[in-house]
Amino acid sequence: MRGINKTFPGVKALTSVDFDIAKGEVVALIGENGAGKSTLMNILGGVHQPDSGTIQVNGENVSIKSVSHADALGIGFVHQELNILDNLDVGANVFLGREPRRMGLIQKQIIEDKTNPFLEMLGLDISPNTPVSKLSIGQQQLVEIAKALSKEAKIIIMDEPTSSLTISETDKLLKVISDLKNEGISIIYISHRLGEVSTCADRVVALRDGSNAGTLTKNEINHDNMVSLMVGRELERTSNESGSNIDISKGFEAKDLISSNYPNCKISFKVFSGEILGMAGLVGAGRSEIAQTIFGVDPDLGGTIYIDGNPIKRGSAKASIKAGIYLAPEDRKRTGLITEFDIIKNVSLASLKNYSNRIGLIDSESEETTASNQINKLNIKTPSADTPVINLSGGNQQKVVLGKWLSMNPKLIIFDEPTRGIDVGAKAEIYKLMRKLADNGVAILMISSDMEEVLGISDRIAVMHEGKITGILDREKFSEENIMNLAVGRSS
Amino acid sequence: MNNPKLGFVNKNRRELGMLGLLIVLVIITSWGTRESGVQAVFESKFLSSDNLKNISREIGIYGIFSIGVGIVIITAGIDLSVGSLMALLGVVFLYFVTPTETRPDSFLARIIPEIPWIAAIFLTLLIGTAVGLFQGLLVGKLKLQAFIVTLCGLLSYRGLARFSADDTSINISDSSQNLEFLRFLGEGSLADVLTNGNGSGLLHSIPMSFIYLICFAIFFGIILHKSVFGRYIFASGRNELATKYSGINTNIVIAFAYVIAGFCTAFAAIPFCIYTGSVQPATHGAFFELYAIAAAVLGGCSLRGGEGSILGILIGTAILIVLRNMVNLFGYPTPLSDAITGGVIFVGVLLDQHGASSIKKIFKKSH
Amino acid sequence: MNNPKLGFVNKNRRELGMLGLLIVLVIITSWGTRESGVQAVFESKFLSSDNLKNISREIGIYGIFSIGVGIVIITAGIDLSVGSLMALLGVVFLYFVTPTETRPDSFLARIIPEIPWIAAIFLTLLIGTAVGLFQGLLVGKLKLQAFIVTLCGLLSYRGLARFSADDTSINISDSSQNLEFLRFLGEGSLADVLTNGNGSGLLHSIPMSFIYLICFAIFFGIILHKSVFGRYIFASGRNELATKYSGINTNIVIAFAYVIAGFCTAFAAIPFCIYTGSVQPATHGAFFELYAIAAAVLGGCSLRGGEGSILGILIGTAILIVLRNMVNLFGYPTPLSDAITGGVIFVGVLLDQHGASSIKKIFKKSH
Amino acid sequence: GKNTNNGDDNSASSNKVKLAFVTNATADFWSYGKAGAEKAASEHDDIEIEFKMGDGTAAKQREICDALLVRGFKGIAISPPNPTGQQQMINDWANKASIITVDSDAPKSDRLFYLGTNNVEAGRQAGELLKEALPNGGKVMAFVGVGDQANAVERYQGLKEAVAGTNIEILDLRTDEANIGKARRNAEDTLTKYPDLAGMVGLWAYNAPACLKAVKDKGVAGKVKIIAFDEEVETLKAIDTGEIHGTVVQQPYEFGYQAIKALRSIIIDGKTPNDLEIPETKQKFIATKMIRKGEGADYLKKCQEWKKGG
Ligand SMILES: Nc1ncnc2c1ncn2[C@@H]1O[C@H](COP(=O)(O)OP(=O)(O)OP(=O)(O)O)[C@@H](O)[C@H]1O
Ligand SMILES: Nc1ncnc2c1ncn2[C@@H]1O[C@H](COP(=O)(O)OP(=O)(O)OP(=O)(O)O)[C@@H](O)[C@H]1O
Ligand SMILES: [Mg+2]
Ligand SMILES: [Mg+2]
Repeated sequence: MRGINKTFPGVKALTSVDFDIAKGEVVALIGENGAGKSTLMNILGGVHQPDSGTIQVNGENVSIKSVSHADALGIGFVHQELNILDNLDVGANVFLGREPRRMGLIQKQIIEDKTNPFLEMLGLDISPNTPVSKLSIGQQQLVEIAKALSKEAKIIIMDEPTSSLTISETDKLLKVISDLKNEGISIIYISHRLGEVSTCADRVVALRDGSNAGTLTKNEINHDNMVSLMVGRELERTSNESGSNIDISKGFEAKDLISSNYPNCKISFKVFSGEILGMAGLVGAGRSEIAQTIFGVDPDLGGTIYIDGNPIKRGSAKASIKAGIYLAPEDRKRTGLITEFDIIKNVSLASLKNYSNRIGLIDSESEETTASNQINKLNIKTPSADTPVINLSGGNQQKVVLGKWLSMNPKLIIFDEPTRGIDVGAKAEIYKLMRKLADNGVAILMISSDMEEVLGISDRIAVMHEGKITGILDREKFSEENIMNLAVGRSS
Repeated sequence: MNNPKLGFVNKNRRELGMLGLLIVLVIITSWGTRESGVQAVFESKFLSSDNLKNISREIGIYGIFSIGVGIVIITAGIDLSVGSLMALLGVVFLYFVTPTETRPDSFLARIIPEIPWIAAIFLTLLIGTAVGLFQGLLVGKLKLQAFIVTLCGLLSYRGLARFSADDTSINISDSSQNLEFLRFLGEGSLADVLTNGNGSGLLHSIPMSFIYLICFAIFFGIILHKSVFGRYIFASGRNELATKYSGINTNIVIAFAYVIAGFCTAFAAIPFCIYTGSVQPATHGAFFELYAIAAAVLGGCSLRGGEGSILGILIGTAILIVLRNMVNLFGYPTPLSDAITGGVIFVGVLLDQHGASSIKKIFKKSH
Repeated sequence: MNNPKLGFVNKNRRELGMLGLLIVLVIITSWGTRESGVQAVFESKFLSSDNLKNISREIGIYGIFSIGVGIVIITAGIDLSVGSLMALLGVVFLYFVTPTETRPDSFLARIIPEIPWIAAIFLTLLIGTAVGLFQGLLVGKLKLQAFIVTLCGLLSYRGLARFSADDTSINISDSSQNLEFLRFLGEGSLADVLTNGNGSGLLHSIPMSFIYLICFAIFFGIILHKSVFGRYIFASGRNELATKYSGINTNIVIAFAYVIAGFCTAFAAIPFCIYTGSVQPATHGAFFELYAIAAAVLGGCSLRGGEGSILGILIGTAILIVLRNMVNLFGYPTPLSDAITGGVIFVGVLLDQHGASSIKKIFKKSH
Repeated sequence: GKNTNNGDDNSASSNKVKLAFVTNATADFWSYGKAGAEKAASEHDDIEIEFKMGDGTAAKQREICDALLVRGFKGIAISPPNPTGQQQMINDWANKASIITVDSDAPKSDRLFYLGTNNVEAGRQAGELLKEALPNGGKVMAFVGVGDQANAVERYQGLKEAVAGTNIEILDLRTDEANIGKARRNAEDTLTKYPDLAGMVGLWAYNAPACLKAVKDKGVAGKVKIIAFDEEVETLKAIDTGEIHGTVVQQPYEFGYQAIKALRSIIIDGKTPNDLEIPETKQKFIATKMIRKGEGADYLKKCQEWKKGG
């Protein structure tokens, strides 16, 4: 790809970007949120047309007109957003658009036979007839990867394939990538998890603000180099100092909590005021469920929660919010934000009563003031306070979610995958914010599937396995191995 | 990009476009209904005080229930039951004000007592609101699809209305009460109400139903665009889940939108049945739901929820009524009125979606 | 969990539930229409061959266009224009087979030539399909909302039908052709067609429209559930973007669903206008869109798209027709028929959504 | 036998002959027909009747009648909404039961005979009333629900015949699909369009009251002359106040009464239409009457008696 330009209404997404990949090479594409990684790949994958620039495949000039054209050129694409249809079964999803057919009728048996090997390859122990709706998000993501593999493409683009995978699944995927590479298949790998990138990439291409920012060869790949390419400056590494303000007499406590997916497991734990409790586990361990149960958006099936030793009324998000328990959910766009609303309205939504007079009319001035304060305090990058949040990058969106809660009076904030899909720069800022909150006496529960993050930020780590907490690690016991053991159900 | 003029245009693009359409329609109709060559445009039949009174009375009635439907649409719901509910409430209201002997033989006719008309108004409003609450709970709480719940309403309420009127029409003239003042309130003008039927002049050209509409528009305009509850309505319509995650009981917010719709429908049902003088339950208010939806959509409410404004709904209603008035005044065959309405809605929506950029461009260039 | 019996029940839960409802209705109606004490249930009036013929003829006609609407609903669209389109196509078809002199004075009446009835059938099907294509392109290509496009259709087609028939009814009896065989094809039985009107016995109880429905159901059943195109319909209905990313031209898939709906409507329009003997454009086919949507929804099509089956649509249609037949045979007042229909749809949907778990539990325990 | 409107087929009365009356659409007019039919039924022990209202479509009527025949009804009096188009289905029904048409006729069908109004004549009577009201002529608009129904066509035709050659100019016919709201709007818009309008004729029952409301609202009541059809309460009241000039009334009570009586005689007593003194034309007309100022109150009282059961 040479000199690719792309403009969206109001945004110059790509400015003469060059990109190439050789047969059997794994190239990682990195960059901050909104740097243009997905856009570049969407052009290669036939989703968008470039404004200008040339694309060559095997030395021939092509203009990729559509997704099916890209398919025909041997380009497979795992999109950043999940593109799985939950009304079809696994096999149907894998072969969607390329169904083996006779006289227009689908040959189900052939689909089954052809799907199985790919499922096996990815370690998915499911039948091709399983309805997708029965799978976990991680499994669905793997099905989507199976779909890309099944196209027997020569180039496979993976746009943040691991963002909803956990550690063991990620490891498996990385192994699959190296197998594919050995078969001569080229892979473009986009991720914000620089650890993975160092493990698998032969070469790293960085984008910054829609232009090429540089390339790293195999032996130049390390964390600091990548960061400086992406951000254009040195970033201080996330501090690892322990919380200084932990007050074990105060904070949050859950006793015998039951969540709907694991009705037979009772969960009890504490998060002290001033502490960050990390929560690790494999996908489907039930961490998000616990968060939602505490926050009151999942049904109350039993158990008690306390703030500073006082039991809290449960059963609705409203009650939890009143008690100072807030949730920054894992799916920002679906549950965290109303993406079409502007920053002001999103920040004020949960606390509108504070900005209204007795008869329920909104005082838009104080609403705006609060939003501007949060924009300043959290350093949200936005043209103005009345920009719809859909136009913000992932990191800034996450900060808006935070702004919503910080404009109130937090006692416990639950962060569910706080940095999913967020670039390093923004990550560091969010970590800093979390630590600052903790230092101000807030209890913080951080659910994360990013090992680096859990080990780096937490004061203690709770590990879950199939709905139970299998262990809580203190700082001196922190290690990847200990966490993995607990996460698969072995005691450490 | 940060041109404030453009910002205003952007935000109110739909309303402005439709206002333009309305103005064009008014001009065309006024021009076309001049006495040939003799009169100036402002002396046209369309702009005669009688005609303005007639259309503003209709805009009043249609506007009130369209506001209710519009609010439901903003919560990403829909209300198909409006027309049937109007028929049912019309029957109920007229039962309340007529003596039992004059009613046809049916269960409802037997159990409904004859009461003074003021009480009848309140009870009818109450029943309409209760029906709205029922539908609201089904949609908001039990999470049944609005389309289906209100489709069942469309079928059931009309069936009930017809059954309980034994399929004959109920006439307000059967009442033994003195309903003169009620008639003023329902189809009379402001002058009628203030002077008990003797007024004239400008006030005489302002029908009460239009006054009600103004009150409704101001009240619900403030509710929707300025109040906390209104914000919740928009938020629930855009993204119910995220709204819930902000600690808002969206079930109740959504249910309440249907309560409002029920109330608005009931409120419009009373002047409308006074306007028609009787309720023929098989046809009374037929297709009103479609007109209300069309008005809301023309006025910028998106069926996907979270978008729309009271002003837009008013403009949408006005366009529909003026269109039909135009067909009549031009003396076109009546059937064309619906065909033209369909065509105008279509062109409006098409332009809005695909000609939108052009409007923006005009303002961009001028800057 | 991997109990195959349970899997079957899970997959066809809605259809099974509605089949149960249908059976219950049939039993109730049969029981209630026995000659008191004398007859066995299977000799009831409901199960008499005349009655079965009547209802299967209606199921045939309603089923055909409901299949079209159902397929549109599976693409997450909606088609509100069915009833009006039937009126318009009815007018057009009857114009084709009647001499120009007998027609009212209108533009359409002047330009439509009189042609043999076989050609008229083909042209009518063609026109219906073209209208479907037009709507399909607007929804699929231009991405206008289906609700609005077809709402405009609902208003416009009826307006056109009425206008082009000058609001008078068009009668098939005005034709100068020998339409006996057409009549057999339209409202006759299989025996009529095979023996040219002389047959009797079992074949005489099978109306042609029911046979058409069977053919449509098999054909579209295979298309929808076994073919690649059907897979794309389900995929586009659930998540258009994701389907697009699989290299499928969803615009065309969606547009084609409306083409199918147009074709089905046109196909049903012909026997229906033979069944009624004439087309009164103001009322012909009124509310058919609602019946079709109700049938599809009862039969398990979700208005959110991506769910449904031909079998379900058939069961849904049958429930609606049997319900009306029941009201008629029991001699209940006609208005109740709609109210009861509304009630049954409501209970069906409510049970489906909130009583579903109970059905599952029964099978789980038995294992 | 008292009529059994709940259709309880299984009662002991099942040996009674079942007769039905099926209307074209719902209208107040038919509540008198129903009263008449029920009166006839109450005079005999050997019949039971059902009174069914259609919805204005041939399809609905067919659905209703098919079901009646399945249930073993021996005689049906129907008012077909679309007589020409329904010939075939009327013939089919006539094969299975005795069919007579009431109120609107399908002369070419196999119905035994027709019972009802001579609508052309009724239209002429309306024309006579109009001529009385407008001796100097003027512009007149006619209003009706559905323009192509036989009674609408015939009344309109009679109306035009009666005023032919006078200074009265019939402008057009406005339709409203039997929707009263629309009827009123049509009236209002006509008054706006023709400021010099002299008269309005409502061909269906609700049309004249709708016109009256529009006229009153404009403040020209009594100046714009209104001619009505049928016996709406409002019409009759307004006739006495002079706001409506007059109305042409049919005798729907007689339709119901005579139709049921005739069906019974034919089916049970084996009479032929000839025995019942049906003219050779197979059309028996029940005369229409003109009601003018001063006669409204009396007629209203009579109507109320009919409704209460004769
Ligand atoms: N369809 C679109 N319409 C308008 N703007 C778009 C569209 N898609 C992307 N953009 C904009 O283009 C820019 C590049 O976005 P892109 O999705 O390529 O970033 P990215 O590097 O993939 O970021 P992330 O790491 O968050 O996935 C952003 O400013 C984005 O807002
Ligand atoms: N919306 C849903 N519908 C059905 N099952 C779900 C849904 N959400 C989660 N699950 C299932 O519930 C179980 C627990 O999920 P949960 O999201 O709590 O796990 P988690 O540990 O937070 O994993 P993740 O890292 O994916 O967030 C998993 O088996 C998952 O597949
Ligand atoms: Mg991206
Ligand atoms: Mg989770």
